Amino acid sequence: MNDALRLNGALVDRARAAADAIADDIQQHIDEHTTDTTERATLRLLGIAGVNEIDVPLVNVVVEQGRELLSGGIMRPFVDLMLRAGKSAQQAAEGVAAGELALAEVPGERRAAAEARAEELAREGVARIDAVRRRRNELVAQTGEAVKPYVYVIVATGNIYEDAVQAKAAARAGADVIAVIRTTAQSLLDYVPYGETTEGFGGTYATQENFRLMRAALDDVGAELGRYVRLCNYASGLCMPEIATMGALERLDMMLNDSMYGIIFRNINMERTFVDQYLSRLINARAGIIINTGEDNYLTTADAFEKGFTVVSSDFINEAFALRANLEPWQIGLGHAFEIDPAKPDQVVYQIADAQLVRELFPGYPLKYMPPTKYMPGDIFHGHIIDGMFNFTGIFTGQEIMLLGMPTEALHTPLLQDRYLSIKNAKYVFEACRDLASEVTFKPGGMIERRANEQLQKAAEQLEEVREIGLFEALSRGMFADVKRDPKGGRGGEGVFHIAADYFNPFFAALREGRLSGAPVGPPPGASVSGEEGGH
Amino acid sequence: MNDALRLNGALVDRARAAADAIADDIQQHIDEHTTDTTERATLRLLGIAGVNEIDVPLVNVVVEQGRELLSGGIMRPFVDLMLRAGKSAQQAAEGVAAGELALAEVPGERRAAAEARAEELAREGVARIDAVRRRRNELVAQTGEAVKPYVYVIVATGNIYEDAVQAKAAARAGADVIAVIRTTAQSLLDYVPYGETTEGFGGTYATQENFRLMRAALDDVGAELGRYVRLCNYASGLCMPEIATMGALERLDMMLNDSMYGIIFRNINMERTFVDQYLSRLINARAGIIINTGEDNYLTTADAFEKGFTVVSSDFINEAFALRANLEPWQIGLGHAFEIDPAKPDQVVYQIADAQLVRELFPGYPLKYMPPTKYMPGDIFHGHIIDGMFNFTGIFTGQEIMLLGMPTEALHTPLLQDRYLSIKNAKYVFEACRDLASEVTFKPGGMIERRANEQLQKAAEQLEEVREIGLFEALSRGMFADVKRDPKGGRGGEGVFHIAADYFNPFFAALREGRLSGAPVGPPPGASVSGEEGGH
Amino acid sequence: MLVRPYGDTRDDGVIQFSFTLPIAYSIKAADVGKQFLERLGFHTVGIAECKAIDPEYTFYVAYGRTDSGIDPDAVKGDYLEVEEMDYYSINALIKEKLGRKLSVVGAAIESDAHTVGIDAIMNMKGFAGNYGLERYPEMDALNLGSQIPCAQLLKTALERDADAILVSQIVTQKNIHVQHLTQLIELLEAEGVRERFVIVVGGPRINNAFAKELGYDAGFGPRTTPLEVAAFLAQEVVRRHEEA
Amino acid sequence: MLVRPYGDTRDDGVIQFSFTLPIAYSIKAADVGKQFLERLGFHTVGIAECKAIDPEYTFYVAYGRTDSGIDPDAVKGDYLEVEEMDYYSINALIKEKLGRKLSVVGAAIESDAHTVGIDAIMNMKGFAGNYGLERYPEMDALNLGSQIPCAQLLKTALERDADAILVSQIVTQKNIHVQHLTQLIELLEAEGVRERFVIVVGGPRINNAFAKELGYDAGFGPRTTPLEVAAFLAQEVVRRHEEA
Ligand code: B12
Ligand code: B12
Ligand SMILES: Cc1ncc(COP(=O)(O)O)c(C=O)c1O
Ligand SMILES: Cc1ncc(COP(=O)(O)O)c(C=O)c1O
Repeated sequence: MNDALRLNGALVDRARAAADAIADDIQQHIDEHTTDTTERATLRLLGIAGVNEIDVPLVNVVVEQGRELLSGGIMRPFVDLMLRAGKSAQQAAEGVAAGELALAEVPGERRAAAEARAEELAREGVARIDAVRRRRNELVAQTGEAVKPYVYVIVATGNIYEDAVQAKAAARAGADVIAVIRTTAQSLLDYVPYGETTEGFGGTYATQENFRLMRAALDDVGAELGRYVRLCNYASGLCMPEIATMGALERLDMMLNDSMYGIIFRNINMERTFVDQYLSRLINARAGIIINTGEDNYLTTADAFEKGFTVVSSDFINEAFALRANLEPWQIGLGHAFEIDPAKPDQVVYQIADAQLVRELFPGYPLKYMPPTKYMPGDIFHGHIIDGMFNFTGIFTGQEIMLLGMPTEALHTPLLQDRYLSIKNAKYVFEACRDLASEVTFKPGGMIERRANEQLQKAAEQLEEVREIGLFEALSRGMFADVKRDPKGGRGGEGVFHIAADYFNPFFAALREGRLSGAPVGPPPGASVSGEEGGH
Repeated sequence: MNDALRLNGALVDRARAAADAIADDIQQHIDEHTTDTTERATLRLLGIAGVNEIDVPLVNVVVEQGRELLSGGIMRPFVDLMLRAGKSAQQAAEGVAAGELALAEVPGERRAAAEARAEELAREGVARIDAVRRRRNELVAQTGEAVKPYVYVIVATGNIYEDAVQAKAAARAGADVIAVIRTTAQSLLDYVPYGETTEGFGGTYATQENFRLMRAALDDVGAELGRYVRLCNYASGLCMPEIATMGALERLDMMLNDSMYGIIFRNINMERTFVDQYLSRLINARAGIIINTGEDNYLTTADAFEKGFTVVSSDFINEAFALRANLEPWQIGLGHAFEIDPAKPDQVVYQIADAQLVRELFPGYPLKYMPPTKYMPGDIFHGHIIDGMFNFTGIFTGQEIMLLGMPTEALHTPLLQDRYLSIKNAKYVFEACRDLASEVTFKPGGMIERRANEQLQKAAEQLEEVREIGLFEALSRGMFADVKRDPKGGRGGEGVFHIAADYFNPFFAALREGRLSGAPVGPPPGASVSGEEGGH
Repeated sequence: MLVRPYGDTRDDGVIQFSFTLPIAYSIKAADVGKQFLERLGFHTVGIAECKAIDPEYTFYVAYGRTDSGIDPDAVKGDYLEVEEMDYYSINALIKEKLGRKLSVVGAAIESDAHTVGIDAIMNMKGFAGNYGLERYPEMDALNLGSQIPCAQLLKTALERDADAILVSQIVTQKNIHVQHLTQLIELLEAEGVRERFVIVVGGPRINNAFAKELGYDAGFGPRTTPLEVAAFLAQEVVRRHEEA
Repeated sequence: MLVRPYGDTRDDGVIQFSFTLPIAYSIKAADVGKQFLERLGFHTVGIAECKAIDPEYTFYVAYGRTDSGIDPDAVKGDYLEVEEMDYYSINALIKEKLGRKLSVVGAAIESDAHTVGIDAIMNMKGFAGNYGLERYPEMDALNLGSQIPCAQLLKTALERDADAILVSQIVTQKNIHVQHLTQLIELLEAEGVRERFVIVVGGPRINNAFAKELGYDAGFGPRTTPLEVAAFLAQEVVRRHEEA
């Protein structure tokens, strides 16, 4: 049923043109600024890890020490230090942390050497990312590729070992993507915690070690099942590009990575967020990671029926930023959601209209369709049914990444059995209705087509208004999610730096050079598994 | 989406012609026979009720006593006895039971008087039925009419008082039809138990007093809700016409009443069943009762995917018998079911094809769509989802009577909360998807249309084969439900009598004379309720 | 070792409940539900749903935790142990060791009209891709069908000099199956022929321990395959034959 | 009078369960589940589903019965009793009895970023067709929004000389809400200003009894309407004003 709606093509063009102009405008701001986390990410790309004796990550220590130098970028003084001390990046960072080494302005005569070495190191850093990406391609080819829609579930116990147990169980039950939800408020930490963790609130800390542990668990279970199981986390919050780096190195496959979520839902400074999202996305692009944007969240604070069009306009904006950060369409998992009040007559009919619209506006994009959350009841039996209709709408409109709803959504992060039940729900509905969409056509001029075109029109008009007033102003007026944000307010504003004329960061170029392209390709799931049956 | 499938009209005509011929053939057999329960029903129509001191119903006592006379019909000798003794029908029956009065062959000279009086009494009996039907019409007009599809649920505690509690709760939750399931094996009793009952196995005895108690409960709750709540039971088994009589007198609104169910699923003698179904349906027709046929059961013993077409051919046969028994189309609730194995890919797509086919073959008939039962799992959460897809298929294909599935189908007869959850499931799905069908059209030549035409073709061919070999032979070959029955075997064969040339039963004519017509009409639910809100 | 329910952390003891209390909904209703579960010994009770489903009934969905556990190793039961065999080896065993066909009679007894289960075990076409007993060349299997009175079943078994009797019981409401199953055993004992047959019962609410309690030789539960039954019958009848 | 769960017959005591045991599925698994529930005090246990959802975890759906009951009249709790009032009479009450605007400050505190609940109570547009506190002409309501540290909330409340503080807590995982809520009360007490404010907490897992235990003046649970909160605030602030 692709291209089944007769959409007004002129509106699509208007919307996209406006989004382009909006992104171009912000891109200027981006190009003129850096942030502390951007610089820390740069150091991580050099391979620096670890924390000092009071658990502050070395990259924070170094950037803090070099705070005065940031407008020129951390790379030049840091590589200069490495050269001066004859140390590796890690050793140099440890030296700084130990108070033995100190960053300093790089005098003219040492600049060329430092920059040359930095460029080399940047290429090496990017090569490490490429190697990880190649490894993913190999593994997918070897292990087998899931059938779409991907079944995406979360784990969120707070304990990475419990998470691993549950992630494996979920994969065995049919999950294709495991997202490890972060602990409440990690997004507001201005550093990335270190090491394995076993305590969290409503989620598990995103740390590089936790990434590694979960990656290993999923590789194991993927081999058992003959189906590569994807890992997802959040390049979001105050440390977007750093987490993107960690993800690129630990072979995450997906990242929640939105250009505006932090602003709207975490009250993070907007000048900062736009800058941060850029490097994080360049890294994700390079790493072959699929990003997921967060428009679904809008419909938890604003009404999904009235404000559904804001999801569409924001998808155009996120697309424009993503393309500017070198992401390929197959990597751009724009978000949308099933959040119309179930009490509304014809709720599913309207959800179909909205979902089909997004599907047709972004062909070839792995859209991420989010389940009902706001109106999920305490009655888990009934919630399971609403999730069933979400699953139906997803398969009927050709969504590719289905984040599954849990019957206990209104209660707690999922129990082991909740996930099992949800996956069974989705797998049944997907298989039982797989070919329905290709069996029917939408009535021309019917309520579905009309709703879709109305939404498109409102989105185009909103985008044109945003182009007029600028995105900062639009955010301050609460045009998305009914949430208003002060352009100068929010957390992390102190970490934004106007760059100097001689700002130097070779990663921006290196990440774009000699880019690998295309999605991993693998045989159907299970095809390459040896004799005995894995799982149950 | 009515008439959405391009069905092969020639096949429809062939199927209907064959079914007509099949029914005509059997109608001959019917016209040449009577049965003990037919005669007992006749007595009940005269107003006889009650049991003797060992709980044998008076009508059984009388018919037993008059066994030798049955080929001439019980009416003449019984009315003659009334005249002779100067007693009312009830008194005369009591007299027989007490051994004080005895039936006898009616000599020529008393025949005319007896017959004349019998004809009068038959008209009075039918007038009682008409009065009940008029009362239904009034009540529906006063109270309010449900919105289709009707939500139909069962109660089955064994205790009529618990049943009433649960029926009211179900009505308040949204049920439009309450069926009181009968206790296991009542269908094999060759009499109808008497009085209120509080013990049963997997169901509650169908007795006239139980009918009355439940009717009163539903009238109460209907008034509270401003929506007439329908009552259903089973004119099925060894006492089909007697139960139809009881239902006609106690204002039941629906009856499971199939021309072949007893043969196939209860191993009741087929010569008997065809005769019994005839009078039972004449009564239902007169009473304005909607009948439900039992084709759903075929798919519990035969495979629904392979043998789905037998439902269609049997629907044609049931239709032909129903029309011959004076039922109007709005009264003919042909049965079909959602029983394809949920593990089958595209299960729902095939179910849509099958359900849409039946919908289009019998326009204007209040089809009864039965939920999944055979493949319902012990996992009640998952069962609830399968029921959700059944509800979806029902609303999508325009079914009018939806018997709701219960999450605990594989376990036990419904708990109070099971029914509540099921109704919530159905109401949600119906409202959320109400207009989807009118928004889409089926792809010409697609798998849905192909499946529907294939099923139709197989049904037409099967019906032509049945016409060839006769329905008795077809049943003996197991052509329906994969169950084979011996034409001479099965229970109750001893109660079948070839009628004599002077067989006399004025009810057959009286039931057809001056027939009321048309379905009750009422305002939308709740329209006529006074100020305060009923229910919760 | 004791195990406890696992919600999302080992030993958290989480259990989900749903139930209906015959009380009118009121502001206290949630606490009535909570305290009720606490009385039953659960803690950290959370009432997820508390809703009037009728003026006099309130429906609950709840979660709670228990500190109790169970040692799975301490659970000893009467589990049917049948050596796994395939179709060919079963036929071969009968042919070789019994030297004649193994005769089986089966039925859904008394008021029970559910035949799909017994059909799945006995009829040609079988179940889940598994042939039914009728297909076994070394068996002589007769399925009497539904609602067969105990006396008729016994009569047929005696007439055919059956080795085994298979009984199906699906309806269990008010324990009617216990009544029927007991009736059959009592009849066999009264007639002094209990020992002549291997007697097996099956159905979705049957298990081996329960069947043994009622005096049967074996019980089969949901999703039984004909193969399992055939293997048991062959092994058991041969064993008895050899012992005799 | 004791009431017991109602399945389909008064006093049948039927409860539905689901849970997961950390054991590998085996032929005994159903009995492990059954005996586990029996240990917890249930009888007539039926295991409806018993399924390996992982090599080391088995999922159960079950039904069982209890003979225990609860006397609803014996359940005494700390239920918030607020006289029902409408929008106009609330405003009138404040105007008349307080003689000035009632000042309220609200926030989702500490790490909690869920604002939809507090917004529903405080913002103009309100909830379920019910105006939020901002709309009340006789109230001066300020909603600080999400993730507000306790200290900041207190500072604002003092600055505005607020009559009432409204706190929202949605995330309850590992009882983090208890931690946050306790922190606020301790801060108020440490500063010696606890008595200056009517302090109210709300959220889907909050109830009045729980709020009182933690030292709050009132607690509001799921589906609270702004009207209920406004009525409580007006009555309570006026009461204190008159007492003082
Ligand atoms: C099909 C069906 C019917 C059909 C039966 C047709 C037929 N010829 O069998 C019809 C429509 C006639 C019917 C009627 C009734 N049914 Co019915 N029916 C069912 C249904 C939907 C499916 C049963 C089935 O076929 N399962 C598939 C087979 C393959 O599984 P199985 O029976 O478990 O068999 C397997 C094992 O148990 C085992 N097994 C079974 N028997 C034997 C025997 C031996 C020797 C061995 C070794 C193994 C074995 O092996 C089999 C293969 O693995 C169930 C609900 C459900 N989903 O289970 C209700 C159900 C069984 N029915 C029920 C009831 C109450 C009735 C009625 C009494 C309702 C009424 N009052 O009218 C009637 C009357 C029946 C009567 N007198 O017995 C209840 C029983 C409740 C209870 N626990 O007591 C159920 C659970 C529905 C419900 N939720 O209320 N029913
Ligand atoms: C919307 C939502 C979000 C949005 C919040 C947007 C926003 N600005 O509020 C976003 C997407 C940002 C979000 C994020 C997270 N969420 Co969230 N979220 C939800 C969701 C879907 C709906 C909540 C909601 O808006 N309900 C509607 C409102 C109207 O209802 P309410 O809050 O109950 O409020 C009413 C009453 O409780 C009361 N009330 C509430 N507050 C107050 C205060 C006062 C003073 C009074 C009088 C009354 C009152 O009145 C209100 C109106 O009746 C719920 C699931 C659910 N369906 O409940 C999960 C849920 C609350 N979230 C959850 C989690 C874990 C998170 C995260 C921590 C996940 C993560 N690790 O990233 C994050 C981080 C959030 C954080 N730091 O706090 C869990 C909490 C589990 C638990 N019990 O601890 C839930 C239950 C989902 C789940 N099943 O896991 N979430
Ligand atoms: C883009 C994005 N980032 C992050 C999150 C999660 O929140 P947190 O910032 O607390 O990790 C979400 C949640 O939905 C999201 O959509
Ligand atoms: C036509 C018909 N009669 C009767 C029944 C019920 O069975 P019993 O004969 O036991 O009442 C059914 C059950 O589905 C049926 O379809």
